Amino acid sequence: MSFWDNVLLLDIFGGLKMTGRHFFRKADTVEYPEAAREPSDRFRGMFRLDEERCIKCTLCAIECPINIIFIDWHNEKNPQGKNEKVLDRFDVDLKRCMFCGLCEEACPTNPKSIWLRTKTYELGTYERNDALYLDIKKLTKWDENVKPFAVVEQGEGR
Amino acid sequence: MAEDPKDAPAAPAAPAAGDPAAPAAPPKPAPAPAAAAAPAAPKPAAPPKAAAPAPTDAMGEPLVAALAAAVPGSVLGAKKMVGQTTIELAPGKLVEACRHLKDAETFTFLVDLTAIDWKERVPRFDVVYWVHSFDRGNERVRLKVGVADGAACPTVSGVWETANWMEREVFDLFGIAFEGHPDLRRILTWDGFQGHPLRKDFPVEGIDTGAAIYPDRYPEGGGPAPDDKNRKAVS
Amino acid sequence: MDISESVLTWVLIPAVKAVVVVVLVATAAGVLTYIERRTLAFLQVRKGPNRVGPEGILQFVADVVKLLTKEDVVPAKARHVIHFLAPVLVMVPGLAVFAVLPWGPEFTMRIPGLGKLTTAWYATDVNVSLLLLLAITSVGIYGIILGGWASNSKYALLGGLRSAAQLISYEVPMGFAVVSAILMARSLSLVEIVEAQKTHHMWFILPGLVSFFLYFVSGVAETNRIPFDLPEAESELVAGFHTEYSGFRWAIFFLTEYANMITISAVATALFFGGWLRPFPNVAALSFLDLIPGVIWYVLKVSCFLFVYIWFRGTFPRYRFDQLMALGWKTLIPISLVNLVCVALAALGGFRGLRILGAILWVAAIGAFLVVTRMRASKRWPQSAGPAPAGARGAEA
Amino acid sequence: MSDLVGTAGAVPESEETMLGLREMELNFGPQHPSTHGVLRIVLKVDGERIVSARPDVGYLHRGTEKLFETETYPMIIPHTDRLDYVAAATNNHAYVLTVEKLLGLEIPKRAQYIRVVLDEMQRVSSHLLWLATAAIDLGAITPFFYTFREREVILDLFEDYCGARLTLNCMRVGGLQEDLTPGWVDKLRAFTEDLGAKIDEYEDLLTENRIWKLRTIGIGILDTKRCIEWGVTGPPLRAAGLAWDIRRAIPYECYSELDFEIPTGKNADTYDRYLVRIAELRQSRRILLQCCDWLDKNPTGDIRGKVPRVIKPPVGDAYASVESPKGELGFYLVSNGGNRPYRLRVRPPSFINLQALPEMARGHMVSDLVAIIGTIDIVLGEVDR
Repeated sequence: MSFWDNVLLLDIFGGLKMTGRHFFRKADTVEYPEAAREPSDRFRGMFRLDEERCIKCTLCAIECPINIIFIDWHNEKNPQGKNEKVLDRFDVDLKRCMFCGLCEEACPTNPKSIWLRTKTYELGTYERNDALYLDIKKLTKWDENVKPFAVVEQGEGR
Repeated sequence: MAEDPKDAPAAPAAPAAGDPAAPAAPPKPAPAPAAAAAPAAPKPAAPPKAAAPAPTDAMGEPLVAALAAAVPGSVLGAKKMVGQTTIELAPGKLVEACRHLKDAETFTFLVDLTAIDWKERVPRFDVVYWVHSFDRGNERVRLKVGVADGAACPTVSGVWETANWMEREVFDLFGIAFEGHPDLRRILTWDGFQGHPLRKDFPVEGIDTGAAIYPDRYPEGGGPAPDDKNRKAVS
Repeated sequence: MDISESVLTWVLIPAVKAVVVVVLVATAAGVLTYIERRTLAFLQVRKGPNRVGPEGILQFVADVVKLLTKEDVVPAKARHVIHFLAPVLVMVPGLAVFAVLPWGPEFTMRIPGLGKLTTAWYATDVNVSLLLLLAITSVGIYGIILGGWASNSKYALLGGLRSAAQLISYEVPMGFAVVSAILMARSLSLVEIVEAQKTHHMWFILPGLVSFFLYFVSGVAETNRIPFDLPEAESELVAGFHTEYSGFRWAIFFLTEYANMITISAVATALFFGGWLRPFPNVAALSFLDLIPGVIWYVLKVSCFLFVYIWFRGTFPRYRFDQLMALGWKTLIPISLVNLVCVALAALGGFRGLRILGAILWVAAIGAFLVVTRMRASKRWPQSAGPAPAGARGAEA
Repeated sequence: MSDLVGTAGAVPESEETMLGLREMELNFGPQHPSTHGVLRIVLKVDGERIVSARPDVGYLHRGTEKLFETETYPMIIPHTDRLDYVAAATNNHAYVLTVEKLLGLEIPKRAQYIRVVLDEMQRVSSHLLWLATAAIDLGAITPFFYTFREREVILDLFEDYCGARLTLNCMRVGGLQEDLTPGWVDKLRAFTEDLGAKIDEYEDLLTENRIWKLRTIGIGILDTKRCIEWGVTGPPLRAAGLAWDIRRAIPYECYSELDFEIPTGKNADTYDRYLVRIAELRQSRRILLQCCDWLDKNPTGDIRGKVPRVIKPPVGDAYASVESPKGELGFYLVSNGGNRPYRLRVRPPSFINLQALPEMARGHMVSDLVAIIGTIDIVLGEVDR
C-alpha cells in the first residue's frame, strides 16, 4: 500500500461508495407469503398419484432410495371375470422424502401415474402425523391440508 | 493410471494427459497457456464396442518392474483395469515400497487410502492406496495390501502425512489397526463406539450403541430398556 | 430569587429534564436499532423488518417486549452479584453522559402561574463537561470487563479482556482529539465550545479535520462497532462479553451500545460541527435557516453520523485484535500528538491561525484526493503488495 | 494477553508460556457461528495465540458409504447429493463418471457439455457461497447478500433444468436425466454475461480493502510442498502456486475442448486463496460462455448413451475423480458384478484438506483461525459423510 493510500484511505472510500450505490437500488427480496414465486415447470414438489393409471407394479417403491413408498394390493375379480390388482394402500412417508424423483422416473406407465411435478411445496403441517403418511386419498385428491398450486398434469414441462 | 482409453485425447498437444508410461514430464508451467488447450483435439470416436472391461496382467509395466527390482519381494502381483494399474504389495514391505515410490519414483501425493472388506476371503481386508506423481505426467498407481482380521497394517503416515486421518478413518470404520500410527483414535464415530460400521457384518440399520440420552428413563448403561418396543435388535 | 423560583430552577426542572432524557434516550436507542436494521437492509439490497407496524416501525417495541419476557438465564457457576451488576454498571454511565450534551441553546418560555422561565435544551451545563463526559464514559468499561469475567465463560472472558484493552487504548487518541477542540474553543464546556464556533465564524471541522477523523475513528472503536467490534465479534467469540447474558440484561447491554453511539455522535457534532448552529452561522444571507430550531439541526447532524456508523457496518470487515491495538498505538496516537501540536500552534495565532490551518488542511486533502484519483483513473486498482495470480483480473474479454 | 501488540508469528510449542501462565483450552465449536457446521476444534491458546488446534470431526457422520452398499446404482445418486450439499452436481458427476468408467460407457457429446455447464454453475454457486461465508467470518456482512443474489439466479436455473435447487439429482449413469428446457441457454447466457460485473462488485468491497488484506495476507500459509504432503487439493493447492486441476491434469468430459486458464497464487496464504477463487469464478464464467455457444450451435442431440436397463458393472474396481469446488472429489468403486456396489469409497476433498488445519493455524490468533477455516472451504456433510 502506497503512502497516498494510507493518507487518503481510497480503498475505504471505494468500499463505502460500493455499498452506498446499493443503498438506492431496489431490494431483491420476495416477500414470501404475499408474493410467492411460482416454481419452475419441472419443480419436484408434492406427490400426485393417478389411481386409474397405476398398474400396481411397485416399481416406484423398489426404486425409492430410502424406501418410503408402501404399496399393498390384492387381486379381485372384475366384472369381466378377470383378475385385477386393487390397491389397498399407497402411502408415502413424506417427512423423510428427499424429492429425488426416482419413483417418477421408474414408473412404467405413460403418462406416469405417480409424479412430483406439481409445483406444490408448502407441505408444512401442524400435526406431525399429517405429514407422515400420505394415504391414497391425499395423494389422489388433495384436501385442505395441502395447499394445491395449479395442478400440473404429467407430461407438461418436459 | 489416469487414462482410460476413451479419455485420452488423440492429440499429444493436450497437456498433462500423456501416456502413463511416458517418462517424467515436468509439471505444467503455472498459468497453463491458453494455446495448449485451444486446439482441442476432438476425441476419437467411441472405442469399439468392447466387451465389459476386464483386468489384465500388468507385471510387465515399467513402474511395476522397477518397484519389484528396487524393493525385492514387495510386489505380489499387478493388474490393469480400465487403464488403472493396481499393484499388490506384501504387507511386510509396504512402508519400504511406499518410501521408494515417494522418494525415487516421485509419487509425492497420496490421493486416497481406504479399505475393502472381503468378508470370507483370507486375508479379510484389502487396504488400498492411490499415489499420484506430478512429475510423471500425472501418473497414478493403486496399491493394495491384504490384511487379516485382527492383524495390524504398517502405517504409511510416516511417508505421507496425509495418511494420518485416512488411516484413522479406516481404523474407525473397518477396525484395521495401523502399527506405528501417531494418533490412532476413532475419527468419524465417537470414542467408545462399539463396532466398525463398514465391515460387512455390521448391520445396516445400526446397533444399540448404549448412549444414554435420558438417564432417568433408561437403565444404567444407556439405550432403550430391554422391554422397550422401540429397541432395535442387536445383531 | 424567591424560594419557588429556586425550587423550580434547581429541583423541578432538572428532575423533569432527567426523566425526559432517560426516556428519550432509551426510546432513541430502541428506534436506532430499528433504523440500523432498515438501513443495513437497504445497503444489502433487501428490505429489513417491515412487518410490525407501518413499515416495521414498531419492531423495536416487539423486540423489547420479547426481551423483557424472556427467561433470564444465569450460568450456574457465574458470580451472581457481579453478573447482575455488570449491565447496571454499563447502563448508568451510558445514560448519565446525556446530562451534559447540549442539544440546543438556552431559551425562554412562559409557564402559566410561574411567569417567564429561562432554561436550555440540556440538562445541565457543567463548566468541565467534557472532562466529566470522558470520565463517566470510562466507567462503562468496568461493566463490560466484569460482565465478561463474571459469566464464567471463556468466550465472554476473552471478549471482556479485548474490550478492556481496546477501550483503554482508544481513550488516548480520543482524548487528544478532544483536547484539540478545547484548545480551539478555549473552554471545557460543551456549550461554550458550540458558542465559540459562532464567535470564530466557522465550524471546528475546518481546522479540526484531522482531529475529527481521530475522534470519530476512536469513537467507533469505543462503541465496539464494526470494523472495531472485536469484544463481541460474532464469528470469533460468539457474542463476546455478553455471550452468557439473556433477556433484559442482554437488552441493557445492547441498548447502551446504541446510546453510546448517540453520545459519540452528539459530542462529535458539538465539538466539530457546530452543535445546534446552522451551517455558516454568521452569514446573514442564510438567516432563513434559523427558522429551523437548533435542536433539529443538532438531531440532523447526529443522524448523519449514525448513518455513517451503520454504513461502516455494512461495508467493512473486522480488524484482528493485535492489528486494532497496532492501529491505536502506532498510528492514531502519533498522529494525534502531531495534530495536537499543530492545532496548539495555530491556536496561538488566535482564530486567524485556526483559519490558516483549516485552509491548509482542506486544500491539501482535496487536492491530493483529486490528483491521486485522477492518476489512478486508468488503473482500476493500484498494483498492490498482494500477489496477482494469473488471470486474476480482466483475464476474460 | 501476554503479547498485545505485534503480528502473528510462530510460537514455540512449549508448556511454559510468557509470564509463566497456563495455556487455556478453548472449545471452538461444534456449535459456533463460524465453524460452518458442526466442526469442533479443541484449541490450546496462549492469550489469543493458538498453540495447538485439534479438529474433531464426525458430528454429521451418517454412514453414507455403508448406505451405498445397500442401494442399486441409480439409487445412489440422490445420496451423493448430500455429501457436499452446496455442490451437488459435481458429486453426481464424480459418481456417474466412476460407474461409467467401470462400465466402459461413452457419453454423447451434448450430455458432456450439459454436464460441464452444470459443473461450472455449481462451481460458481459454491464459490459464491464460500465468498459470502468467508467474508462474514471476517466481519464483512454485506458481500453475503450480494453473492446470494447471484447464487439465487443459479439455483433458479437449476430448478428450471431439473426441478430441484440444491440437491439436484440431475445426472444419470450414461448421461443425463433430461434435456434442457427451451430458452434455458439464453437465460444462462444472460446471467453469465452479467456475472463479470457482479464479481467486480465483490472485488470492490474486498480485494483492496486494507482490513481485508490485513486479515488475510500472511495468514494460514501452506506452501506447495506441504500442500502435497497433506494431500490438499483444489484452490488451496493452486494458491500455493501449483497449477494442478483435474480438469486439465486428467481431463474428463469435454474439458479438453474448452479454453480456460488455471489461476494460481504465489504466497499460499488466505488472501491468495481468495484471489484464486475469484479468478476461478471468472474462468468458470468463460467456460460457461463457451458451452453456451456450443449448445446454441447444437440445439439437439442425445443426452443419454446406451445404458443397460439394469446397471451391473463387471467385476473389478475403478476410480474416477472430478475437480469439485473444494478439490479433487473422487469415487472408488469396487464391483462384484452385482447390481449394487460392493464398496463405494468417496475421496472427500474437504475431509482431507481439513487435515492441514492444525498446521495452518499454529501460531496464529483465534481470529485468524476463523479466516483459515473459511479459506479451506469445508462442508461438513462431506467431511463427516
